Amino acid sequence: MAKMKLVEKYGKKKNMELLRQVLLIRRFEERAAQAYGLRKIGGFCHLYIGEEAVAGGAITALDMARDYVVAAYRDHGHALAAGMDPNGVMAELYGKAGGCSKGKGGSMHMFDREKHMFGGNGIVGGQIPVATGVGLKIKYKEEDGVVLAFFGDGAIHQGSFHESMNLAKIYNLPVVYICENNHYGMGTDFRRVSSVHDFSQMADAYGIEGRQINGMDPLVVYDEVSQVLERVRKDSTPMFLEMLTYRYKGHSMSDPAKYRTKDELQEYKDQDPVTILQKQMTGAEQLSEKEFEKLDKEIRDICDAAVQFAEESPEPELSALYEDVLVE
Amino acid sequence: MAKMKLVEKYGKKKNMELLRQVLLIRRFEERAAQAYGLRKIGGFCHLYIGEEAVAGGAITALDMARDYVVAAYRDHGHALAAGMDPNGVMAELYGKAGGCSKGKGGSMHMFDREKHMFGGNGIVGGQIPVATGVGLKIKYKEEDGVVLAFFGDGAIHQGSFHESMNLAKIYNLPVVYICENNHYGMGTDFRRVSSVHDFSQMADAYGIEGRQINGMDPLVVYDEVSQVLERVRKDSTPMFLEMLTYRYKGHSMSDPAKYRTKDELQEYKDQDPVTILQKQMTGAEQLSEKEFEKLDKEIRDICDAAVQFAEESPEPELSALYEDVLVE
Amino acid sequence: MATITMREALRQAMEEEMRRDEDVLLFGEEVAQYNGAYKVTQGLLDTFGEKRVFDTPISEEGFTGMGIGAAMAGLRPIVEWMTFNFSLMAMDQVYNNAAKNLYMSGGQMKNPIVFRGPNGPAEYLASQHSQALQSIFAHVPGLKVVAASTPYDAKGLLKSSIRDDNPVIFMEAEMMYSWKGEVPEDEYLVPIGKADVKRAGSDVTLICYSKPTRMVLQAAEELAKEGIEAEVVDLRTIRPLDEQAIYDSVRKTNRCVVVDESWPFASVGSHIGWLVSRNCFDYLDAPVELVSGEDVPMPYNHTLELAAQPSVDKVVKAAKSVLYV
Amino acid sequence: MATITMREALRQAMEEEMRRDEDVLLFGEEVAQYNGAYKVTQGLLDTFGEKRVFDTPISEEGFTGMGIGAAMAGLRPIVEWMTFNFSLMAMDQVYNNAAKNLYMSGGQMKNPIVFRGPNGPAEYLASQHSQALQSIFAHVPGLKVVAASTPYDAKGLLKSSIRDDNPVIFMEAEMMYSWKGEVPEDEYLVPIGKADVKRAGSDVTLICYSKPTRMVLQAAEELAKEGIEAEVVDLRTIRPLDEQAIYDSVRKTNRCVVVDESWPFASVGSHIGWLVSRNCFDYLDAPVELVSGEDVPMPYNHTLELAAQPSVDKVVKAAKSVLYV
Ligand SMILES: Cc1ncc(C[n+]2csc(CCOP(=O)(O)OP(=O)(O)O)c2C)c(N)n1
Ligand SMILES: Cc1ncc(C[n+]2csc(CCOP(=O)(O)OP(=O)(O)O)c2C)c(N)n1
Ligand SMILES: [Mg+2]
Ligand SMILES: [Mg+2]
Repeated sequence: MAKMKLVEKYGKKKNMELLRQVLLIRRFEERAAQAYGLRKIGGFCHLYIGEEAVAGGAITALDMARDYVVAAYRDHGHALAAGMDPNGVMAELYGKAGGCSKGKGGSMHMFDREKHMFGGNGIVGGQIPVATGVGLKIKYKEEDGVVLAFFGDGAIHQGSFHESMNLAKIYNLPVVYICENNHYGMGTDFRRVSSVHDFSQMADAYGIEGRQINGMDPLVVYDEVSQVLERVRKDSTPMFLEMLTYRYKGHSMSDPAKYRTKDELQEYKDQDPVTILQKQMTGAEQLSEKEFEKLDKEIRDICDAAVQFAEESPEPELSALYEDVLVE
Repeated sequence: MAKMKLVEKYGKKKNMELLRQVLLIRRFEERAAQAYGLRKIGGFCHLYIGEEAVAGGAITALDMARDYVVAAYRDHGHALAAGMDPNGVMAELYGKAGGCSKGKGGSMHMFDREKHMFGGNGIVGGQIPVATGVGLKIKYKEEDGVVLAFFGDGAIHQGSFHESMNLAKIYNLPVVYICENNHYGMGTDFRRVSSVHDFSQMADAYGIEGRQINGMDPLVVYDEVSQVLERVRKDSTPMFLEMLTYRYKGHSMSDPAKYRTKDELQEYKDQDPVTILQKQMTGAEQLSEKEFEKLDKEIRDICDAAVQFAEESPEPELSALYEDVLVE
Repeated sequence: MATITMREALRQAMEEEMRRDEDVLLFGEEVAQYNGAYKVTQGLLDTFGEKRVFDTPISEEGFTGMGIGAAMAGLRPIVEWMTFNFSLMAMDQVYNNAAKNLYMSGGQMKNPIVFRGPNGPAEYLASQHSQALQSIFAHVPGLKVVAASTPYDAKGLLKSSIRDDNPVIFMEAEMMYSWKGEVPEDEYLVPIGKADVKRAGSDVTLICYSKPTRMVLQAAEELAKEGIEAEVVDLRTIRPLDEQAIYDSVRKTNRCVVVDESWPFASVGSHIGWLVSRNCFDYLDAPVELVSGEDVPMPYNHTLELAAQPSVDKVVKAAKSVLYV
Repeated sequence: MATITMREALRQAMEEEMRRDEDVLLFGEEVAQYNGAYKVTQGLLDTFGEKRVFDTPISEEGFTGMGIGAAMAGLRPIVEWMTFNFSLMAMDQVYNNAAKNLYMSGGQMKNPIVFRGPNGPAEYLASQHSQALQSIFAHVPGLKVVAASTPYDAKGLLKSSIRDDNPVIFMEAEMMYSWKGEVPEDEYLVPIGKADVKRAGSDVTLICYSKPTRMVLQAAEELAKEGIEAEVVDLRTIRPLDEQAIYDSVRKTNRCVVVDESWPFASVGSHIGWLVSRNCFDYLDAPVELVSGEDVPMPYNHTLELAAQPSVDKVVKAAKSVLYV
């Protein structure tokens, strides 16, 4: 029996939701890049453009009332997909008092306790044990939530990955470890520093099921993660997913990305997550040109509003420097 | 064609050499235990009794002129097998000036730069990257040596193992990673904290060949390691060996080892490395009762001499406290 | 008042807090089935079961971070490091997550977690197993660092630490576990951040904390025999530091010796030496002396090992030197 | 004399030493094909090939230990930590192996290795990426810790560090890489362990090292405008510390301010504050002041970020306070 097309399987409503997610991330990051160019944002700013299908697809499959997201420093997309207010995220990039972390965290440290977005971590691999601990809390409290732990291809060679995978397996923690393999850790092609090139097989070393997934297609990611979530909720067992994806921009705003070819970049732009989903939906007559324009307009307005909010948000008081060091 | 018995394959001379190794470790450790009982030795003293086949068999396969040994803190056996002077090892246990580390290292830190014994490390997993670096030196200098990196079943869940295996593979370093699986990390049965129970499969995660070996039989260990060494010298590639073995005594002198059954202990004593080899050789008419007695006597004398040397060796000068902090 | 060991006092603190709050859990290497490498967690597995008391693999970075994540999500973990020497494996998690989560999140992400275990030299353990690492933890804003010297203080402070919403580094010492002291039957707390004058005196102030305190009190008795009345200030908490208690004493005695097991350079001890020198400048009749561990890795040989540590003799000598006698 | 950047000075030092001794090799994240995250290793791959200059995975603990093992076995690795913030991942290897191998082996196992990279705050990098970690390295016996402030010193000291048979922690700073200074064409070395008086003065001693030195010199100019002549002592090496140079200056000026980017508690700065207080007790006309980083994690917001760091203003204020003006 022929496998039903995913675009039909999930229908217009869900697909629109997905499209909104990936498009919001895309437009938001474009605005962040502009603001960075205007020196409104400083320091490291790691854009997620090209990788939207991963956070967009995976997090859309979550129920953020009971599930959790833990990400690395390339976290704007995860923050938005988790439902964080774009105003707070943009204001955080601006370092303003209205930022989700009061302007004290910046690009790499998006947090929203209420929304279950647990960072945003600037240390490669540092968030993996933390995510494992969030899974421990779920298990301990006998809840049925799941944690998505995102990290890059560069992070997989950190000891924290190895230790966390073993811990999650022996304690049966509901954590899905998602390696966002965008093929580069900064300027390093993962094939140069990885002893195996199919990361999903690394999960075997922990008796954990691993899958390699096309991380450019929002529907594929959404579908795979949805299935995995069911499994994890039922058996409370960790899982490992390698998402094959690509970042269009440099590692951070300051990286000219000379280490890769135009052709390689083009190869992925040809599978652009936004365009793919748009095409799939149009093909299934779920999306007209006008509807897309309307959605895009809506999202651009949201991003404009976010920028305006960030612009207008005040600088933190000097006293904020000494606050939040300890809980009183 | 029937596989030739190992005892015949290697012949009397080599077998005697092996027997001498495992018996020396056995007797030496027995004397160390006595001295500890008499409070001549203090602190942690991790005996190797029961595991002699691993260091004895593996290191006998090395050519210590070009090869290297790096061990954990249960290192007396490795030190002796590497050819270190029993006098210096015993004096080190006594903390005397005549010790291999001038009495400053003690049981966990046996070093002999000349003999290529590079410790002796008290931090679980801490020696694995160090051993990898010794392999880097060999590769860099275009030598044909090999490093044997020994660590316990408890160490395999340290990030240092994961990081080192990947490094050794991507740089093709001549390092044989040997997990001495004696089934317990202190009081913890490895099955309680390990997500997989056949560690050799963990090597796949790094594209490294892994083998599980009977670590109770000196000839099996010697034979397997000899083959692996050829391979590593030829291809300069890392390998991984899990040696199934057992420690008869507690983790350290202070551990009553209540966490295991008498039967389990007996099961391994029935495959005692010294007895096995002795029986194999007697069976092959390579060893008479008298020859064994003679060898044993010789070794007991060596151990007595080591104890006497340690007893007579002076305490370090107080000035030694401030020496060896930095190279002048 | 019952007389119990430090080991038992710590165990009681954990048991009481685990009864009081079911979000408190305990994990680490050998803490459950083996009842702790140093038997501090004796019986807790039997009492609370393996859900709340469990063993970890030897993965310090992993289970330290796991504790932090669990704390961020609402639990109150007690994480035992078998010894602080091994915490070096987990330093990134402590520095970059535990200490900074609250700040980086603009106050959203508290992590109520206690990291405890023995710190400092014991006997015959050589360089890697004899480190007094308080200085590198006390250096970091976002942490609290506690180091008690008696069963009474240890129990009361560990209970306060478990209830604290901040990450607390709770430093014990192998040699102290069998020390005995009086502890009330009724529940009590000892506040974090308050020093305690363990001996009153007017001639010289001896500042210490954790294991050396007992030895410092012995030194004070030695000095008393020579008519020198030393005031012994036990800090109990290193961060936040009870500066007032220190200054009150020094402004009275005008002389100060700091005793600290750790290496001298950039240490808790030398920091206090500077604080006192600066803030009691007009009161000091002599420079502040520091009796620290020697500036060397710890040797295995016992004679050298003892020579590397603060001693009654060294403290007496230092006290006399600031008294110019 | 050519005027070159600190970045180029460091690169020259490595290139010259790699030419001089073929046992010197360089590895770390992005040091080879990318020419360094901060371009300090620019061109070294092309010059020496991938055998001697190569990239590592993001495995700080692993490649740090790999460097130590290689050094024990006879090589002289230069290991770049992309920033010192990430050295926390490798702290066990540094503390327990690099610093202790020689001692634990009774003098057999030297490890000639240099760990280098940028340390301390840059701009807009927030808490995890802005740490000045010198204090936790300087705390440990068995290490040398070097932190230069000019291209001249940086080149001469890095060359000495590479030739040193001990593990050397060589701390740079992202903000300094583009600073320019004069460097002789001919080869030269700057000895480890010798401070340098960067400005002579008789009224007050300002002690500093690494990046803050330039700012301290600016502060000295400000003070000069008010007729206050400050002597600026640039330590250049933190461990071993050139105590004599410090005391010589303070015994002349009788007043001292220490400037240190790191957190104040148990820091290099407060340690020097104690040393000076103790060893210049009879010479000091005022308490030793410390201008340190604020005792908080680094915030992202730039205004707060600047407020968290030592500044010309803060140094001037501190200098005046010890001069009671
Ligand atoms: C422990 C640590 N080492 C090094 C760095 C510097 N660094 C920041 S991002 C990065 C590359 C990470 O690549 P990857 O994990 O693939 O994530 P990506 O940027 O591709 O999303 C490196 C080396 C860091 N932040 N933390
Ligand atoms: C990093 C670290 N954590 C914990 C310890 C304490 N410890 C010493 S030995 C040991 C068990 C190690 O077991 P295994 O690796 O199997 O070696 P074995 O003793 O069985 O030879 C532990 C937990 C240590 N020395 N280092
Ligand atoms: Mg990547
Ligand atoms: Mg074991």
